[in-house]
Amino acid sequence: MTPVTQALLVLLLPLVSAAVIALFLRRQGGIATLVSVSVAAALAAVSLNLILGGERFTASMEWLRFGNFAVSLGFKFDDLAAVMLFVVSFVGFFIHLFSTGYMREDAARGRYFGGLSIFMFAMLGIVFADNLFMMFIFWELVGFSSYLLIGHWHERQSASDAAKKAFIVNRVGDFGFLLGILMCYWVHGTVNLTELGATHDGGGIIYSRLIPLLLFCGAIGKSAMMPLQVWLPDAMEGPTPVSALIHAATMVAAGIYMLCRIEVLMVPDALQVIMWVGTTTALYAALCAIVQRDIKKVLAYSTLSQLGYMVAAFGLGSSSFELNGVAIAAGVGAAMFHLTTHAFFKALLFLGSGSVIHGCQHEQDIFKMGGLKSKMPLTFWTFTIGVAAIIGMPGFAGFFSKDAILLLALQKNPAVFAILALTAVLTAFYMVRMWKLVFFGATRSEHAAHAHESGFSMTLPLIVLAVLSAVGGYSGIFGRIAGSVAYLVPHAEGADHTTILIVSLAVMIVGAGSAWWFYKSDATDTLEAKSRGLFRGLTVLKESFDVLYDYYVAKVQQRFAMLLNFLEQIFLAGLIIRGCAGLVGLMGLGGRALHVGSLHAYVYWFLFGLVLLWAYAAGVF
Amino acid sequence: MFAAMTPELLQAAAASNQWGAIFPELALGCLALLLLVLEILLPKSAHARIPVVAILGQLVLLAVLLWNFAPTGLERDTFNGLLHHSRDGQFMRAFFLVSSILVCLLGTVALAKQKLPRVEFYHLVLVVTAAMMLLAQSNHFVLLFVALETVTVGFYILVSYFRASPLSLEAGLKYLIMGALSSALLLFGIVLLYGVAGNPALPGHTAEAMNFNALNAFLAANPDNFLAKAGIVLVLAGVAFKIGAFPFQIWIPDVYQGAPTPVTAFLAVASKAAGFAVLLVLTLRAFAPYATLTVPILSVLAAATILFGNIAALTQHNVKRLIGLSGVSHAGFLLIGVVAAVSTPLALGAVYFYLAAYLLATFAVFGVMTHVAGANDAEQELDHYAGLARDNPFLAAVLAVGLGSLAGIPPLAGFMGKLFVFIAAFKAGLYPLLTVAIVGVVISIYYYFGWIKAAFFEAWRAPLQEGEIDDRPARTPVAWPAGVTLGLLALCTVLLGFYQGSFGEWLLTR
Amino acid sequence: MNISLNHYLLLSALLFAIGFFGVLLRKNTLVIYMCLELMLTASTLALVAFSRYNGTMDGNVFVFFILTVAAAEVAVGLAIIVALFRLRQTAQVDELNALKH
Amino acid sequence: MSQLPFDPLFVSIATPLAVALAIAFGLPKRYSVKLAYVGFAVPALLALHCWYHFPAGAGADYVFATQYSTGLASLGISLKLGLNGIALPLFVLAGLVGLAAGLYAIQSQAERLKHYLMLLLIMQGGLMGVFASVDIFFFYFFHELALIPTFIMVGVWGGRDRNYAAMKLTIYLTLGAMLSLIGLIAIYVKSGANSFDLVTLRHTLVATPLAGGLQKHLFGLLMFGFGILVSLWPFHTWAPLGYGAAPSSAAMLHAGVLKKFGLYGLIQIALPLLPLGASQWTTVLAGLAVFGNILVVGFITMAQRDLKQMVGYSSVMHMGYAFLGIACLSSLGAGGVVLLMVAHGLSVALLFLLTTSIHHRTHTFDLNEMGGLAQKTPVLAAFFVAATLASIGLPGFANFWGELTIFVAAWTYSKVLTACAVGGIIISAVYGLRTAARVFFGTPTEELARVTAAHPPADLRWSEKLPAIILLAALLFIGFWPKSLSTPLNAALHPAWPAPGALPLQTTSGK
Amino acid sequence: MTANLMFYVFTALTALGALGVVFNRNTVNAAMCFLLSLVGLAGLFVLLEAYLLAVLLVFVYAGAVVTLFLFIVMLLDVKGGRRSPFTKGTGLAATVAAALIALGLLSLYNHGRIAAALPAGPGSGSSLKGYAYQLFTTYLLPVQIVGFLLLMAMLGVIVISKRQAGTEDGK
Repeated sequence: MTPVTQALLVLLLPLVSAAVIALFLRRQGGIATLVSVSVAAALAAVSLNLILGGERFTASMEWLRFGNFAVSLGFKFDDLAAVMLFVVSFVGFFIHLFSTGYMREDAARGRYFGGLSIFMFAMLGIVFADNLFMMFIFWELVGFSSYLLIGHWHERQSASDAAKKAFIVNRVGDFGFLLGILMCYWVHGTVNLTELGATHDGGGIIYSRLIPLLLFCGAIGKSAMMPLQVWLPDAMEGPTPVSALIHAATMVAAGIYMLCRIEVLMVPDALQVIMWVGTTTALYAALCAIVQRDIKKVLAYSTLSQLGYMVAAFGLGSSSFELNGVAIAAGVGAAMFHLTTHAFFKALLFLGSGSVIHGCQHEQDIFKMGGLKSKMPLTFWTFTIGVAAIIGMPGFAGFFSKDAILLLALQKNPAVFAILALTAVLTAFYMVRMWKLVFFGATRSEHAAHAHESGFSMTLPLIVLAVLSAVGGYSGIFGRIAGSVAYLVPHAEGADHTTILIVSLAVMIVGAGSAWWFYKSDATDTLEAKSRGLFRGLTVLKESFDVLYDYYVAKVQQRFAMLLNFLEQIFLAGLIIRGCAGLVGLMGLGGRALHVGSLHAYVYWFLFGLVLLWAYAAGVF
Repeated sequence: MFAAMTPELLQAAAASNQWGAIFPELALGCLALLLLVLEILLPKSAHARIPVVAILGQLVLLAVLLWNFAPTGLERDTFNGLLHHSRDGQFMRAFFLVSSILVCLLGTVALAKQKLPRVEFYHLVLVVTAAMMLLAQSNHFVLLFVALETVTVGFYILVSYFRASPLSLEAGLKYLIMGALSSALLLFGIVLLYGVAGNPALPGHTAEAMNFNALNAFLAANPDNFLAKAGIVLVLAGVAFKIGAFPFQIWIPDVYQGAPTPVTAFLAVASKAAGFAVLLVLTLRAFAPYATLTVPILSVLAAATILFGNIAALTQHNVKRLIGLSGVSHAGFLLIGVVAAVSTPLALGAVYFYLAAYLLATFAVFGVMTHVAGANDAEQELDHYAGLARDNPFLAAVLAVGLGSLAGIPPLAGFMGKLFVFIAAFKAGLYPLLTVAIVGVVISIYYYFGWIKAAFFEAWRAPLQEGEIDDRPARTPVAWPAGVTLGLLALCTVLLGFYQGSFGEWLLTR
Repeated sequence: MNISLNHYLLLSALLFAIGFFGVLLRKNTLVIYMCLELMLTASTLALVAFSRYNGTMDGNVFVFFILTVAAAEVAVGLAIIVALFRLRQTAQVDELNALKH
Repeated sequence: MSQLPFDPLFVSIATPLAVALAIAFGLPKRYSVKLAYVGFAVPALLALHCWYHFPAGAGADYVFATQYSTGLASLGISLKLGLNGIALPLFVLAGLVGLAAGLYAIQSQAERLKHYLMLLLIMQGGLMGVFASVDIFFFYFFHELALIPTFIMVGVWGGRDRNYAAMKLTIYLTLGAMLSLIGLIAIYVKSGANSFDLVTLRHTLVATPLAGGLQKHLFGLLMFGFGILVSLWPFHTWAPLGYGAAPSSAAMLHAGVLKKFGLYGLIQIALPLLPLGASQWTTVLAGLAVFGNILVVGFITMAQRDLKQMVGYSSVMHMGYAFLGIACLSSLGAGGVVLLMVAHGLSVALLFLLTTSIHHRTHTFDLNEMGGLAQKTPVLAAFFVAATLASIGLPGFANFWGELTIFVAAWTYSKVLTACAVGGIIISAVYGLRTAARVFFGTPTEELARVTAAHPPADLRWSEKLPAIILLAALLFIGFWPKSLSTPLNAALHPAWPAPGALPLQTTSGK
Repeated sequence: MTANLMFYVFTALTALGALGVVFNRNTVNAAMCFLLSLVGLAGLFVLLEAYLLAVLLVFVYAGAVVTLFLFIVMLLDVKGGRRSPFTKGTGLAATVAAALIALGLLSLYNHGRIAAALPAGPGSGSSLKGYAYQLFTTYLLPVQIVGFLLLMAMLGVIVISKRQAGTEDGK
């Protein structure tokens, strides 16, 4: 098989799986699971073959053409795509595997695995896309599959609402994304990623700033940057493996991937904006994570925060980072590096939390857990590796990738560096807080007391991901899959190296230590008890966006809609149309009333007509 | 006196009068007389057959007429220029004959409900028909007047034919007075034209002052003569009464309502068509040089007629008045055609097609009305149609087709008629009139649709409460001749909408 | 002043106008009908005058027809009025308005 | 090309009409229903046949062309049938939606089913004729033929407010039809070609274009005439009302296919024949489309509480995209419009079908009284969500391609308007998903619980599923393989079209 | 001069008679005025040398039509004098109408003058033979039609004024 055929196979296999499940296997959950997982396995194998095979290629075919305008279905498989493909297929497979155990009792398993397959299809489409139109198409499709999977338990009002919210918020981002694509098409004459790199001549100054910013809107929506971050925490209503796959490891990272794809279009001003959006989100989400009680919400905010890191990294480093006098897209390297490691450890953490939730009969409140260390040892140890990775414990994957970002920040913008460092402190704080509350101390609820370790299908993915979280940061691993992308990752030298090392160690210790010290396995939130003001402030901070949006939707948008509807009913359909009809009707009544039945009246009519005619003949008119 | 009748005179009489050219009219007259003779000769029990004779005789005549529809040497004057035969005349002959047959048929249904002399009815219809044929072909004011008066007097009698009904008589009286008034106007107009055209002091004066061709020549020589204008205006007023153009339409609802339903149909179709035939002849031939006078007048009349007819019909509940007022608006559409015909030959064909479609549809509707109406002919309300679709789907379908065609809904013939008129009007550049026409069509949808609604939508009339009496008249069962005729009318309406064939070619190719 | 065609024409028009006015004014159907006849005869006057001054026969012959037609019309009209009177006991037009609206 | 021994276009028009005629002449009910299957299946199959056999190199030419004389040759009217790349997609659309609507109707428990089917068959015949006609007179004629049954069906079989709705529908559509008729007549008369044949007209008008001022008037007539028929804001209020009242099959056929007549007329007739006129109306058209149809109606759609009204309003909103595409005056925009027409036709028909199916199960259209239906009827929910997503332009469904192409085309016309129009995708997502969620997801409301307790709702029956599958399959097929339509469309649009930018946007003088 | 005088006399007779028809409250008197008017008209016909028509007018109109009118008036016993020809409501309308009609006459008087001299020789209407010739050649067809018209009128009068067939005759 040629590499193109392999890529096509990788793309289409999940589609076939989804179609087969949708058409024939809706009620045969077992077979559906089998089909979906084996397809995931197959495509992971083929992808691995593609990635390690070293063949990089482009191929495309026309999908639609009107005159000069053509949309093509094309593959651009380079090292960047390879990294992403690895993340998607590999993490994806293990999450499929995990799901077999996690969703074993779900009646609608068929639908679930069909959704997963559609997601794989859509996500791989983004990975392979060689042009922005195609990327947009799959961009929307991942949104759709996310909608499907968040709303898996649709009978829950909250799940239904969350799915809807995710889709609509993403649409808002896509609005800008699509505009950006359109502008890109008309300014540069193409949206093909390869051609864009070749023909990019900047365009007008407004265009060159606006295009990347509009395209970034897509990333804002998909990667849940501020101010569109609101959907991601709600998306935790979906089954936990979905959160792991879609809302942590892959889909939300697609925004960063997309930014890296269009790196050639970037200009400094736009990058500044992107950087600040990323930085703000990172800090904000970390602050919010501190006050969460729901294990998945903590992870969701942590995901937000880490995505903020990646976006900030991209904004910090792209285009103008010089290493040894050569401009390299260091931001791309740093962002993709963190994306990859984050995919490993965040998927691990989510699956771990899934294992915990599964073990605790779907209890998600961390204050109702505790003492699970002994009950779920495998989960505990893998989870610990994940925590270590995310808080940047030296030697673990997160340490390297986070350091690369901090290094960039240090060199480019001290303010950002400070914020990101603070964020790192907070990250360590909330992760350790959660870790400690879940696994240590006394069990605090009935469910937790009866917790048990999960089955093999669930623990195997945990182990594999734990291994990757531990070693994924070493260039032997990342360099092997990332190829040239790995070279873009900035490496600290000399004084910077020391600074970064010290800072990152310090923030980790401060954050983790304070959390360990602060939370003494209480049944209540210590922070809430000790520092009411701070707690409330953070809660308000977290909720303010939801409140604002809810206010907008319910009070502004809906009332505006009602007002327009009212105006239409009253003025257009009522006053104008019924009015006209009424007027004509009145004239009709009048016309009818003219027939008074009296001969004389009729003779007067004749006289009237005659006078008019005569007058006209006499030249009066 | 007899001495004056020299052989030369007789010869001259024979030479100048070509009776063969008016064989349909003669045949109709003879048939009419035959009916009276039969009434005297046949025993009373056989009197019921006389209408059959009338109808069959006319059918035979129609067949003969159609058989030799385009005789050689058609375009000519006969009877010393009193008549002008043309293909349009042939068309109108057939038109009147068909409507007469249909009226006779409806008459059999309507008169069966009344204890009235029957034979006279058919006699009158036949004579009126013959007179209308001559009217349509007249080329001379004397003949025009005499034929017109024959038609009018015949209608006076026919309208008040249900002499037991005060409404019929009242309608007759109203028609009588308005008709006589309009005749007087027309006559005075003729007199003025005669006086001015024959005046030796004026250039181009003519001895044949009442002949249309001569009048045309005279008017062409005197482009701005007040008396001629006054005459033309008065004649137009007289004709406007016949066709029911604004503001001479005011009599229509009352008379239509009071008249027996078949007579209403006759008035609505044949009398109106006769008016249009005359109007076309006058505007296109006799008054052609005064187009600057006639065209604005007819245009304004057309617009006002369309608007008035439609608006007044909008809230009407009595279906006879409704159809009368809708007929007024149709007159407006036809007037547009007449105006267009002044500059566009195509419009002539359009008017004739419109008339044909109007005939089919109107008789279809009147056929249904005749069956739905009770003995009291004048009170025909929309309410009476409730449930028609359920009780008698055939009648309802015919009604729908007829009304649809009148409303100008494709694929029915009425739409094609309107289309041709519109095309002609557009070719003639009558944009304001087209605007009015569109407004008219849209308004008209309301009441036509309202009628269909009554027959179809409100099919499920609530069952009668105890003690409540169904005020709707009992419907007449549909006998097969009427059924076949109605079916044919509906079918032709549909067919003519889809496929005009040689009929369309014949009418529209000029 | 010599009597000219204009005199006759004007008289005819005057008669016509009076007749018309009568139709407008009177309530009695019989009188209205008389007025209508008056209008017809007004026309005949103009016709005869025109015929005389134009030197053609047609006008005069036309009067023949007009008189005949008028006679027939009168016969039918009076029959209708009589029949209506029989049913409604009135010959006043303002009482004959069962047909309206 | 076609290998059939008969003329597929004529047969596809004549079959439903012939069946309708047979029913009208009193065919017994049993046979009526059986024949109705034939009447609906034949046009669909022939349409697919024509699609499959449509020659790739047809360009702007008409294929499968035939001509029949109807007796109006002197006016230049003849029944000339044919398909070009623009007509083909809509012809197929008519066939498919007709089949779906027909199948749905046959299985429905409508009163007086025979007559219902008869009217639907007449409509179907008319629809096939609209898109197969090369003669613009017959194009109009068939439209009206299809329109009349709509009125009657709304009036007789309609739901709430059927009297008012039928009347309003009739009057509005008559007004629109009259304006467009006058416009068509105007083209006929002013072109001097003495022919209603579109090909002849096009040749004549390309050789000697009409004066710019005249073109402006004529295009205005057609634009508003067709616009009313397609529910251009603010002449749209008939649509939600009418669709709300219409029986499902009538709404499917009207909203799905018949409504496309106006857009098709603008693309196939008005734009190529009156390019200068069009260029003077684009501002108005695009403005009404974007601010009226997309934004205002979009928001109004959000405020709807009635499911059927909501679908009706959303259909009005999506027409805004189509008008915007037309206002671009480019083959790209026109191509997008045709794609959108097909897609919207399929999706809105599907939505109306499913709406009725929902009503059968909930006995209400009020969104506030629904909820959680998906637990009882998962398949229905799946179809409805799919239809909703299709109509809001999710990729993978045909609608996306139409909207995308229109957006791309509109960008060169006006960036601001494009941005507003793209904003519409958010609005449609809001109301679409909200509706789906209200009906199917979450916990059932008390009212619904009561109703479902009384009549336990069954999931989608095959009689409902089959037409839905036909429509959804078509949506997906085009969504995944847009080239199947865009290739002939592109071939037909390009030669007939002035190049983008070739038209001066403000022209006051013509030839 | 005599002719002129006669013209004015007859004119006065005709016009006053006509006015009498319009304004006389009594129907019988109105009919009598009509008769007067017709006599005047006949006189004018004589002045115009249309002797035959003058005779016919007197015979047909005065003799037949007015008699018929009188007969019917008597038959119906209409109390014509019961009310004024003017009623409140119609007064204004009638005045306006009169004014309009007068305006029409005025316009005719102003614009409609015809300058025509009396042709030499006897009037064409004086010859009886001329009528006969015209009626039997040029106007033969109208004569036939008028025959039908009269027959029809006769039938019509019978149909309309017969007693109700169903009610009286039938029983």
